[in-house]
Amino acid sequence: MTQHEDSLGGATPPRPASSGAPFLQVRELRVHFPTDDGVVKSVDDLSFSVDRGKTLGIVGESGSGKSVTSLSIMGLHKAGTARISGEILLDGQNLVGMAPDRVRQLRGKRMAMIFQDPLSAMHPFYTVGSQIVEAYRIHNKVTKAVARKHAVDLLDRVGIPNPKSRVDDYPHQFSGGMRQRAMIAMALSCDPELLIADEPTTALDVTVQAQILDLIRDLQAEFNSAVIIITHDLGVVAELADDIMVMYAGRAVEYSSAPDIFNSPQHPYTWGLLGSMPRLDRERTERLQPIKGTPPSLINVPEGCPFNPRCAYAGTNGDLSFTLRPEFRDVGGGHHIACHLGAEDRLRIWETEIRPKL
Amino acid sequence: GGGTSSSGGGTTGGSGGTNTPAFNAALTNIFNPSDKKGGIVKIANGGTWDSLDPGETYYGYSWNFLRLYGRSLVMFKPAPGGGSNELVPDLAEKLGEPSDGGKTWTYKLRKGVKYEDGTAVTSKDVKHAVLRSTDKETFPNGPAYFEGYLNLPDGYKGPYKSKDVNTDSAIETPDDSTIVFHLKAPFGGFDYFAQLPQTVPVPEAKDTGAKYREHVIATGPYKFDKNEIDKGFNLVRNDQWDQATDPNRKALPDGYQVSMNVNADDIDNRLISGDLDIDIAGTGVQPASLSRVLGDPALKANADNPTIARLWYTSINPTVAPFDNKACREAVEFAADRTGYQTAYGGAFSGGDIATTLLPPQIPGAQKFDLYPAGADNKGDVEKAKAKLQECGKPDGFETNISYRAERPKEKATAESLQQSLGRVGIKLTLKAFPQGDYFSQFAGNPPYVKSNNLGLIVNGWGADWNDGFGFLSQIVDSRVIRETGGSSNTSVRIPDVDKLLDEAIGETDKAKREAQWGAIDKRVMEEAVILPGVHAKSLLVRSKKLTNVFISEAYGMYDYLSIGVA
Amino acid sequence: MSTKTETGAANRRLGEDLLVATDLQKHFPIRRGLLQRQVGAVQAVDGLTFTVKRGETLSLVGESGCGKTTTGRLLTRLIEPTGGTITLDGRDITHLSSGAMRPLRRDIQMIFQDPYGSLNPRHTVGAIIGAPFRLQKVKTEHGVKRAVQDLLELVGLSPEHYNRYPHEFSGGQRQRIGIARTLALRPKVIVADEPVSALDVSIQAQVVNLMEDLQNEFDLTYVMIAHDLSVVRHVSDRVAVMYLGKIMEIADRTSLYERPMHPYTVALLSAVPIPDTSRRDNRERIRLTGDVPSPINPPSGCRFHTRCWKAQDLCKTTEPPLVELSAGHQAACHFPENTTKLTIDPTGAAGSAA
Amino acid sequence: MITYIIRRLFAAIVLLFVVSAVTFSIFFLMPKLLGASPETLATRYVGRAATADTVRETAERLGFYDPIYVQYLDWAKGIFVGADYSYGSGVEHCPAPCLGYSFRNNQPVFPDLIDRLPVTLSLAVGAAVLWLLGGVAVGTLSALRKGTIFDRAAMGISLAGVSLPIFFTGLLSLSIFSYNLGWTAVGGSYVPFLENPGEWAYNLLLPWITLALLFSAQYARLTRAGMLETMNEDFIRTARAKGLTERKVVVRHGLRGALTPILTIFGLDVGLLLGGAILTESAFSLQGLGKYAIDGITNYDLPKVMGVTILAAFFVVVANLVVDLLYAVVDPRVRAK
Amino acid sequence: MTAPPEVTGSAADADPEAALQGMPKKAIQGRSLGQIAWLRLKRDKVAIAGAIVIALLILVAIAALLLDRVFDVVHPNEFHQDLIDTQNGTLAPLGTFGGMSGAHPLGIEPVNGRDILARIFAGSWISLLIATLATVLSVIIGTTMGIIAGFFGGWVDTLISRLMDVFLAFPLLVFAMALVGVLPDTAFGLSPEMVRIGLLIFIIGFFNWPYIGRIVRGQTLSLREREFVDAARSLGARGPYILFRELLPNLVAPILVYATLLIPTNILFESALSFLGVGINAPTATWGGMLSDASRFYTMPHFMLWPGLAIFVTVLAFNLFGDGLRDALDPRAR
Ligand SMILES: Nc1ncnc2c1ncn2[C@@H]1O[C@H](COP(=O)(O)OP(=O)(O)OP(=O)(O)O)[C@@H](O)[C@H]1O
Ligand SMILES: Nc1ncnc2c1ncn2[C@@H]1O[C@H](COP(=O)(O)OP(=O)(O)OP(=O)(O)O)[C@@H](O)[C@H]1O
Ligand SMILES: [Mg+2]
Ligand SMILES: [Mg+2]
Ligand code: NI
Repeated sequence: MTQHEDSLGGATPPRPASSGAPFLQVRELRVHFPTDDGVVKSVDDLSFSVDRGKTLGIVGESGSGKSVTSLSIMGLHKAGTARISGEILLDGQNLVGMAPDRVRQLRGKRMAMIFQDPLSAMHPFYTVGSQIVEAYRIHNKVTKAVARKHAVDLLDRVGIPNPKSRVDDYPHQFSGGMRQRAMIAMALSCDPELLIADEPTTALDVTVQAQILDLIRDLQAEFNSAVIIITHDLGVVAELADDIMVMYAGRAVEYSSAPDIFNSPQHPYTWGLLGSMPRLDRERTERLQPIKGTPPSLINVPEGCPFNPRCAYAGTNGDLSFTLRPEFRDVGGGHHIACHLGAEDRLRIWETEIRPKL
Repeated sequence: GGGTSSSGGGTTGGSGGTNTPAFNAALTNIFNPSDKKGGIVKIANGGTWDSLDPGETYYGYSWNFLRLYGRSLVMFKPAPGGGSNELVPDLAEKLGEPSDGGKTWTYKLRKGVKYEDGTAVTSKDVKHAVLRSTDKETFPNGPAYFEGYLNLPDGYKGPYKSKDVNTDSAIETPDDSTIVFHLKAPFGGFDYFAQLPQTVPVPEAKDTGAKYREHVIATGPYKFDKNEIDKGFNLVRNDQWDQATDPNRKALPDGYQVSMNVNADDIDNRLISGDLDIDIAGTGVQPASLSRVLGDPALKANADNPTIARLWYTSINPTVAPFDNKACREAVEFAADRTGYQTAYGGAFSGGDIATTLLPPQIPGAQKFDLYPAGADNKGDVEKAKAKLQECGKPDGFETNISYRAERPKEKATAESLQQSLGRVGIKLTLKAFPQGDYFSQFAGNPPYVKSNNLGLIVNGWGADWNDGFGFLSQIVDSRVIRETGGSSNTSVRIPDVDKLLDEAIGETDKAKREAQWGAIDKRVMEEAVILPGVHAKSLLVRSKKLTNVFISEAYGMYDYLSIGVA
Repeated sequence: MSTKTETGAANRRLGEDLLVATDLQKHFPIRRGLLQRQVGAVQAVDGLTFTVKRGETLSLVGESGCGKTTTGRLLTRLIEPTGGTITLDGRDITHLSSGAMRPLRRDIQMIFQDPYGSLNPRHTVGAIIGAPFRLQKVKTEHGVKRAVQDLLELVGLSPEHYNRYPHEFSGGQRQRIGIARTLALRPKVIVADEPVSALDVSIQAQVVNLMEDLQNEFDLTYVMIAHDLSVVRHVSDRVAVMYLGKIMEIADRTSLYERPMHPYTVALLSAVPIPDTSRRDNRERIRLTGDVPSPINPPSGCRFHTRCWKAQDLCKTTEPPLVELSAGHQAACHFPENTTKLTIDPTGAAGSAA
Repeated sequence: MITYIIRRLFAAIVLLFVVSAVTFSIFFLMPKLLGASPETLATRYVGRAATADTVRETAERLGFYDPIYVQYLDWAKGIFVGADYSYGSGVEHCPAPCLGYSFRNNQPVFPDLIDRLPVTLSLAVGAAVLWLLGGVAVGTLSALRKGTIFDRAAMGISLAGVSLPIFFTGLLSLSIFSYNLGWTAVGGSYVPFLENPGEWAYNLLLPWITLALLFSAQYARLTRAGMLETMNEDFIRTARAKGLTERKVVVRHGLRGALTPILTIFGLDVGLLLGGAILTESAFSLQGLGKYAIDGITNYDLPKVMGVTILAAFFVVVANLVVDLLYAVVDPRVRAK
Repeated sequence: MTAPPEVTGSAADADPEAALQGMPKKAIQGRSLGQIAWLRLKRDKVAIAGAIVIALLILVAIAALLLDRVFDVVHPNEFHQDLIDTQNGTLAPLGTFGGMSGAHPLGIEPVNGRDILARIFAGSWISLLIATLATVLSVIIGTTMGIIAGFFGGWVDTLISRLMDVFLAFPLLVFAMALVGVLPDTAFGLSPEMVRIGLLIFIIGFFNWPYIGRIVRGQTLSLREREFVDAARSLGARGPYILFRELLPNLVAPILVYATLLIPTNILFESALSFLGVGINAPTATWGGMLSDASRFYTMPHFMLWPGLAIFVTVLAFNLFGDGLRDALDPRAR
């Protein structure tokens, strides 16, 4: 990728940072998995950044590389399976290529993660309390009793009733929502500065989802940490995120502030997403507007724009879409997209074709 | 087969001593003579005793060993080589005195013999011991000579069941030291009966029937200390034993430690390494150790190779077609590979000498003859065999079965060898293995089964209860011992003349004549070709280096356990 | 429902009752102890009464574990009801034996939630879609294969897929295969258990559209089970909201979404995240606390009272009946919302049944 | 939980009943079906010199004339109320649980079993500890280094362990290590643990190793498979995300999860072994239950065989029960059910 | 509504068959699961090596069954006592390394001097036959019982599970010995050898089924919860259809894998039976029988080396192949 003054990888952060360098900065991240069938390019040339106190939402279809990205940041890819290149700067330190043990020391302390399925993500044989205690005592030299008290406090804070007695329960004795709260408590046990939540509410009911989202929001305000929230539910990011990155086939296709994405999306894929969703807040449409086709293989990513096989506007500018990979560029106001469509075309299509149908 | 006991009249017994290890150094001489007392003899048994009860045991090694804790009326002399075949008085003052033409035998007991608890031994105890041994339901394993020959009341079932029956018609005890046996018919060799452990006295008050084996009340120099049935036991000195009453025993060691059910290969290893003193079964080393012992001169110098009055043979069943035709049986005799047979049993050293007759050479009366010469190399005479098949009407041979005991590799090897050699003339054998526990009762010794399952050939073996013609032949050539319900050792000899000859020989009082008759019976049986003799057994024994006063007792075909001491 | 005109929909709505559930119950026994005595029951479904009219789409919504799937399995008679009756097209099928039920299975079919689990991974697509023909011994004009290929085309797959295995398809395509299978017998009613929940939004829309098209083409009646309220609004004619094995509210789509009467429905609707950042801060939210109680020991009275912000003592003791509070709008609540027109007497309503 | 245990014990009793009935049939019904008369059966137990009368009496005494179920019930009755046995000069009461008297040497079976149990117990437990430790260690390392030389070699070597029968490896190792090198005790040595724990261990070392070799392969493979699976679980990722050291991740989180299924098989194996390690006990001349069983079988000593079979089945049942209870201890999810 | 283009299918986190995701488009066309497994297996060099060895073994076994001589010179049951040291009485083979020579490449047995190579060849078919057929028997019984127990549950399950406990609780070796000792040698007009082979197959197979039964039961328990079973039921499928058409195909993989791992165990079992005197009748050669014979001559290890090696190679081959098969059939194993 060539360097552009306005590209994300460049010196200028995508959104002018309010103070100093962003807390997390990812530059030209590539995560490739060599497999028997070929190289899976799960993440290809991805750049973004998050500031302290800010929330970045990453959305995209299943398999678009959201989880792989978050695991790369946490250094959780199994040794030897992933080929990672690029830079992941956490508070200025590059995590890519850092000694595994040093990354380990950062994990849990400076950056923490919440997973999608809290039941399988917690060890079934240990009590919830002991799992939180364990997380706390790795990074804090305290006695068990102190750590336990800390665990009870945390459980209390994430809204578990009777934390004193529930601390000795096993994960299976918790309901889904409580498990996710416990996971959050575990992640927060060492006051991490970066919190990654990978589909934290996908497994939950709407009412519980709302509780959890509120909780994350409140906690972020309290801890002032940087948060990355990964989901494929645009509604969820709309509730939480300051910035939103839309991913497709291992790449970012659109990146902007949250209102921007919802009010003036510029990438056909984002349009497609919005069009596929029935919405409670709008008039009921007669018919949904699905994106045709299925997500691409990450081994043979289509040439040109990876979205071209499913894009209704792929033909509008010659065969550009089929041959040239569109650059991810700033189209003004920190709004980044990767699309060959011209600015006017985009605006016109959005205003005339897409918006009215939503 | 019979107990592992034997005898030998012919061998000249040396009695000198030697201290230099050499192959067969203890065969006819005392090796390492010594009078030093003390030490513990460590003994192992690959299996278990049939019974430690003197009234019930039938194993040769057991009879040999039993003399340490029990005293029968008469015993074999503890002397090297042929000297051991001599009967000497033990509990009795002298050998039996016959009267009534050999129908009544009287023994006088020595004075001062006591049980381990200090009570004196009386003739009533001997009588009780003999009578109880006739209860075969309680003591199934023991020999049955007494009930066969004593003039017991009809329907007598032993002292437990026939409690108040007067048995004076069979045994009288006029006083505490006299015992008189009354037989149904004259029997010249009654002293052989009197040496049976069944005459070891059993105090009636302490007789617990089948449980007596758990604690036999000792009369010998040793008594039981700890006895765990089927696992092992210890013998310690019996302080009530008085050397003055016993001219035969030296009682050198302080005690014996016996373990049972020890892996046979392990026994060899331990013997060779000196960790063990005696392999009590006395049948020699396992095949695995054979090459080791024979291949290493140092080891070989610590080995002895005695002959045993035992014949390994194969019965040829005339009840199974086509063996109802004598010529077909003879074809087998001719076709068999004798060296193969010998090798199957372990070769010249551990197997034995090729046999052409029934009687082992050490039994008085044994004659050397060979009715079916097997060619120069002893590998069978194929031409003659084919001729016999022609005569039998089966020129192309025939098919039949051969049975053996599954647990006995040597018998398996024999069957395989016969399959090879008989196969040369077209006799096709199918091998049938049977569990040895049921071999005689259900299968090979069960005439209806044999017939219906076409067991033409039955791998078999027999050892003399003691070294004389009667002891050797009576159970294997007498057609009257064949039981239709199974369980007999004789499976193929049904020759009326032989039965008659046997009766005559038993009644014969002239020793020389009698011995000649044994030889004649042997020949008569061989003529009928119902038995294919294999080998007259020998065994390769490892002589533990720690032992003193070691020698082979020809009577038992193994080391004399009574005399052994430890350095 | 692009082609479904308002009149057409109305016509259908006037259609007769096709599937009627009356006081339907399913209690899964819990057995314990030496003799495996029943010590309790999971009251998965506890007294459902509703009708499905020919040609309409009735949706069941509710939180996880409230008994939606159980209801679906009861309607298709995959499980035996503990109580109540089910009539299909006028015929009582509540306790039909599996043998007697077999021919009726042509009329009522089910689409399953998990597009991965509902197709046998060892069977080809041809075998899967052909199974109904074979099992029901349906004669086809040009042979089973042809019929299957027609079905494949119908659901937007290629006939060449006949010999492929399910693993070669994406989730959306698999769901199409599942739909094709249910269509094979030309059923009157299709019970669809969360047909799109496992799918990505973009694919979800494809499947939703397909189901609509098929409904129009074959005059299908759907019982749609779902938990995504946005999707439900899009696809249904009527919606039933379930909570802990009971129906809390059942109404026309518009009525329900615009004037929810039951507090639970209100809470559900307000919890749905809206993809619109402008609404983020000025939305009026109702946040329920806690979780759904256990169906083994459901709360007394109104089952929702433990989480209801309007609950009063009455709710703890008396179970509110499902009553029609406005035309075509029934709710089971002592203190319903949006009922300006009707005033009800909570105490008096307690005894009367819906 | 209590009712669960009671129910299991009840099932266990039924199971023991079935096992004993089948064993009984094999020894008596089967030969009968194949044409054996009570007398032919009795011939097994009368020695060489028996007369027809004796055979009949013995058949009578052993109850062979009774219908087979009566014989079985008589035997079974002894377990609960004891039994009386004639031993010639008198009658002896065998107190409950009476598993009968040996047909061969008139020894009551139950005390014999109790007497031999410690040997088998020592053998089985010692070996089990060895193979569990060895197998799990090798399996874990293999899983963590999947596909490396170490992995392949460890798996290959462990297979060599299973390919050789123990009656062979036992003899060979005895001959090498005990007799040639003198490192280990000779065959047949056994000292009770309470007498001298050091000697006990020294004497059993070689049998332990030989026996363990046979099993550890299987355990290594099981552990490897289990670890490969567990290490892919989500909770492992969580543990790493917390910043746990790799060692803790593997041991505290990975092994803990992987070992539970192994527990089931382990319980069954130990249970089976407690019923007697026939081949090992023969090779090393250990007077345990296996040896006792073989002895019983080769002599058609039915009460012995019944005794060992029942005891062995009992151990399997108990082991299964213990495993299930242990499961509940280890896995809280099981406890809930 | 547009028909979607050709599938590539990367949407499959929860997909048990997801192994194919991301494969090139062309390679994916119309491949059955068997083909996929085969493709994966083909890449597993070690497993293929195992498979080749197994194939060779089977070839050898068939050859041994058809030809009664190996290399046209040596018969497996032919004695060569001229090559045995009868002179010294050791009965060991003359010459070094257990009598290895051109005529007897692997040496000869002590005592009777039979050719070891010939016996290994001759023994191959019986050893493999017993092992495989016993395995087949176990698989048939175990699968049927396991599938029935798992599918019907309730008292049927309890009954079958307890039955499995009964079988597992039997000391198998003890049992086999008792049974072989009691049963007759001839039956059904078969040769005694075949009867004995049949008997061993029966015993080994019949007592091993609970192991497979347990596995199948467990799998069935989880399979029957899968929605495709409900789907079949909702189409009106009867019990047998579901059992054998829907469930069984899904059980093939674990069964196959377990079977390959059971075969070597059975070979060893036969050897233990031989050792205890209840194996195949002499003089027929089997590997197990050779090993048990050899144990009597453990001081001459070469004598057991070859049958031991044969068993080892077989065990290794089957295990490696079985492992490979498992990996190939189970997408999670990668
Ligand atoms: N270890 C791995 N080896 C090979 N491919 C991998 C590996 N991990 C992930 N992938 C592939 O990388 C791609 C991106 O996966 P990722 O899990 O990041 O998707 P996602 O966006 O999180 O999807 P979802 O919404 O389903 O969670 C997928 O195609 C996946 O199959
Ligand atoms: N076979 C069964 N045995 C016992 N309890 C059951 C069974 N099936 C379902 N249940 C219970 O019945 C209740 C309702 O289950 P059901 O599957 O119908 O819920 P659902 O609404 O479909 O939930 P979800 O949204 O999670 O699919 C749950 O508490 C469930 O645990
Ligand atoms: Mg993900
Ligand atoms: Mg459901
Ligand atoms: Ni660029």
